[in-house]
Amino acid sequence: MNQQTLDKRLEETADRLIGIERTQENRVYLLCESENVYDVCRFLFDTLNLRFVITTGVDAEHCFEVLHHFADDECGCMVTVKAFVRDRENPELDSITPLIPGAEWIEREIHDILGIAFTHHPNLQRLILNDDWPEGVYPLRKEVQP
Amino acid sequence: MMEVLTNLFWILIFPGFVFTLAVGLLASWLVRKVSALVQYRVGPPVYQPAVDVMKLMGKEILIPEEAHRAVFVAAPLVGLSGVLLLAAMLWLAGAGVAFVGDVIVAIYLMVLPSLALILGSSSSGSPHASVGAAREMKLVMGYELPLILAFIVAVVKTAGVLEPAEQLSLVAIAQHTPVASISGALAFIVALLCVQAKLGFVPFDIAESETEVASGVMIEYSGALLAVWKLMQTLMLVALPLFLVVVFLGGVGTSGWALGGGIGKYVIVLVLVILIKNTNPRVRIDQAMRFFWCYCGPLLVAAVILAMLGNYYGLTWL
Amino acid sequence: MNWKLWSLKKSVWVFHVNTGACNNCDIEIVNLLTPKFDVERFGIKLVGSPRHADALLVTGVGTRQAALRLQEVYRQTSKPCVVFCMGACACGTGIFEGAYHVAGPVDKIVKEVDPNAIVAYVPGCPPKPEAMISGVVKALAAI
Amino acid sequence: MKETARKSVLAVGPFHPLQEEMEFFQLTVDGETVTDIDVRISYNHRGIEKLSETLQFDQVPFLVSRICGICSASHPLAYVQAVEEIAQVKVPERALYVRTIINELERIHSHLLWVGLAGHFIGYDTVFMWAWKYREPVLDLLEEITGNRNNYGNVRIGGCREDVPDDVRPRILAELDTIEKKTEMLTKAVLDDPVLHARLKGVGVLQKDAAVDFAVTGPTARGSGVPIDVRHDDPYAAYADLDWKVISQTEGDVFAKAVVRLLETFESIKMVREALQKLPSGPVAAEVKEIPPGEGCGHAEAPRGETFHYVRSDGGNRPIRHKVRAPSYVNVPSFKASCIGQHIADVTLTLAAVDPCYSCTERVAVLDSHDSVIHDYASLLQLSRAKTAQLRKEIGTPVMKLEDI
Repeated sequence: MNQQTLDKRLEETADRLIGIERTQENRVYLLCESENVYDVCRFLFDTLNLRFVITTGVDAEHCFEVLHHFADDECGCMVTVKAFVRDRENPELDSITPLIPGAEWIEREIHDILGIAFTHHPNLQRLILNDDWPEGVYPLRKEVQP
Repeated sequence: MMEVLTNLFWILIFPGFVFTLAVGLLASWLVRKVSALVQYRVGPPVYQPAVDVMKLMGKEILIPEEAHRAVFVAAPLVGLSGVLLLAAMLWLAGAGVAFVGDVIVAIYLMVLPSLALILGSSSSGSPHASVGAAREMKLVMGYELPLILAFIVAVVKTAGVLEPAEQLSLVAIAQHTPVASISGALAFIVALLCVQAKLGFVPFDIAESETEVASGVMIEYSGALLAVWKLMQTLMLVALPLFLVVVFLGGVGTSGWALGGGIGKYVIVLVLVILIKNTNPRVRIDQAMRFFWCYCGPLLVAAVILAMLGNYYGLTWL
Repeated sequence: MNWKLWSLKKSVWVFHVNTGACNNCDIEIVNLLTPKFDVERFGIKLVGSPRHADALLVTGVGTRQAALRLQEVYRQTSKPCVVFCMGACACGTGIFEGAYHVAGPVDKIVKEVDPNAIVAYVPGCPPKPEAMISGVVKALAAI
Repeated sequence: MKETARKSVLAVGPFHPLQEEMEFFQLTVDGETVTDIDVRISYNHRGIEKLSETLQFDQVPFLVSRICGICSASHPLAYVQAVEEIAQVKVPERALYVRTIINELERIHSHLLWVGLAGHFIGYDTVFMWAWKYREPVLDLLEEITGNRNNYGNVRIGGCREDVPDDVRPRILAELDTIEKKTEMLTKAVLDDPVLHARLKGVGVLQKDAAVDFAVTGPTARGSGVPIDVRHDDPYAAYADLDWKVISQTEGDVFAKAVVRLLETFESIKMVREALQKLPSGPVAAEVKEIPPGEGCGHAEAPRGETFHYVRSDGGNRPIRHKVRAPSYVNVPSFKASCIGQHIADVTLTLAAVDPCYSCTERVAVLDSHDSVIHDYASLLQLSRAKTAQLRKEIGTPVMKLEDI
């Protein structure tokens, strides 16, 4: 699937997105609300069968952003689904681990360091922080100094 | 009074503790050096085993709380005394001083170190040591039967030639070389493998505290107690091959040629042990058991029958 | 110099502890065993349990999770023993200075347990195998 | 921490003396087969992502090359490519070639390290000693080019710090020939040794769809019939104009992964030779004034798989977010698919097949159903080696004579 067909297929998800950005010929960003992240990811993973790379959690002062990165290995294009989690008090997002087992660890890590709760995640225990790390302190949030 | 002094001297200094220890340290250095050379490495200097033991003497002894103190401390000493007695007896046998039935005593003394190892590690309370102790027990059960069978073959072989009174004395057996017959040779090979297991060398070092892996029987020992264990192992490195030499290869004389021949035989047995150590990967515990019971057992029973037939018909080569 | 020290210098039994390293130093330590650098000729041997060890080769920055285990291992080694901080991370948290999950350099962690522990430092990221050997030799000479 | 053998067995004992890193695998077993695997990491968590927010853009490559000791060339390269994407920097030709040479040399010594390690796990200690012996010249070469055996710190935004000096070139070519000869012998020994075939074939199989589900990359994926390779799919540095091919197998067992790694080493040697010949002249770095606000993803093919870096900048001189993903982060969880149902004697080998930064496979404890330790790392290692010994007896040993390796 070369770049053009990929772009055409990505247009199909336009109705569930806020917008599509493109910083470079083979770097596409799909911006969407946190409700329909799961459907967009399922479309990318199951129908277009892109490879799941990783998820990045970002604390962008006014809201949290969760970026699911996918890669299309035929044309070397990186497609990132950028979800905005507006609610800062108890941020929530549906987990994609039931869809992609590989995402289990990274979602647990983001829960540890950013405090974003992933709903229907198989086992959302602590992964990366040590056993006696105080509950409720999320090191990657802006207000926490290193 | 002089009698007591000379005996003390015999046991503690000349052929006894100090001399055997020196030979043992030299032998263990040889083992380490050859293994290193096989891997293109330079290997330790000559005095290395001696310095290891000296250093351990100077170290602090840590005894875990859950360990039973008395047993924990006593076990290595028991093991050491066992091997010490065995070594002394063998040298004396070489020098003609012996008592009837000392082969049986020797076999008992040989089991003492392994029992001490099991006792010590299971009393130390660490889950790893108890896993190691369990494996050592299985190993002991594995090689005891073939070892005793091998000695029965030797005794039977020499019985034909000796009067009943002397049949079980080491000195008498030392005069003859049972290995010169088929059954004797078979018994010797199996006894050699049992000694390999008793010394805790690869391929049977399953329970031994490997330098490279964490669990092992001696995991909880430190300082002087660990030094005693190491002493025991170096002494065993002398006593066991010497035992094989005395029983199978016609013993060590005290003068001129006989002494030279005896030392030569000891070195040959040592080289055999090193060779086996360096050419085989480690064997699993149940495989070792199967090897000892299913292969060595019947083989030796056949050897015993052969030896008896040989005596009955007077064919010494059988 | 009594015989105890002399023998300690001639036969150093080493136990390796990794408290959160990028395992560059760990691989350099393993390189010491390979034919090119072979430390067995100095009597240095790798042993399987802290009980048998005279020296602790500590690599890594001492993350909070690993710090407790390091203290436990130090308590279990039979004294007298030397703690070798291998690599910049162990000497002073190296490039990971100020990270939230780091419990401080190795010598601070060990000194909490035993203030007068003997600590030797081998800087370098990763320290060359030759540097490690000369570090061990110098430390032993200084005891 | 003398927790007895109840739930989590963390007796201080299994600090494996040779090596250990801070991943603790807890396998529950019934009888001889593994039923479940649980991993406890975080011993090695050093908070790199938070730290890199406190460093300036061109300080981060030094931090990032200390993530994993043996792939310390691909992390900085992936990061630098992400930032160059934001700043739209045109990297000079020669710098691309120098980056390729260093990355491929690192792949050679990392794969040799793995071959030695795999030999160690199944009891071929001589292979372990020799593989690591023939790895030393590659480290010396890298030391000559970049000044350090690993952690090269040679990559910076816009190009490279040091150039490959011309007088080193002939030595590199000569050294490559000896390495190629020795690797050929190692490959011959590994590929046509019947005991190794029996020992590695059909062990720790990772099916193709499991490989896709767990999003594994690198030789772990290529060994399971998923021919993905960042150098070929999204060519960076000078990989586009070097001719080489992606090696992949379909069986997905440990043997396939060993074959992929060994043949890849030859491809890397070929690439370094070609890159040295085609090395264009010219500057090695381009000047970069400042980084505009924006975000960029950079990825590179490390010896173990794809390293991925995401950088976001707000125009200042520090990244406001820097996400790092090492290949083992996705390769290690795939044990759930490849380890369960395996015989415990093959566990250490299956863990090693993913080649997680060398030492993660050391921290293993096997619990039986009521959680008492029946095997720790030591006995697992023995089980694995004993199985080789047993196979060796059955098939007879093709004695690897000293001189032919």
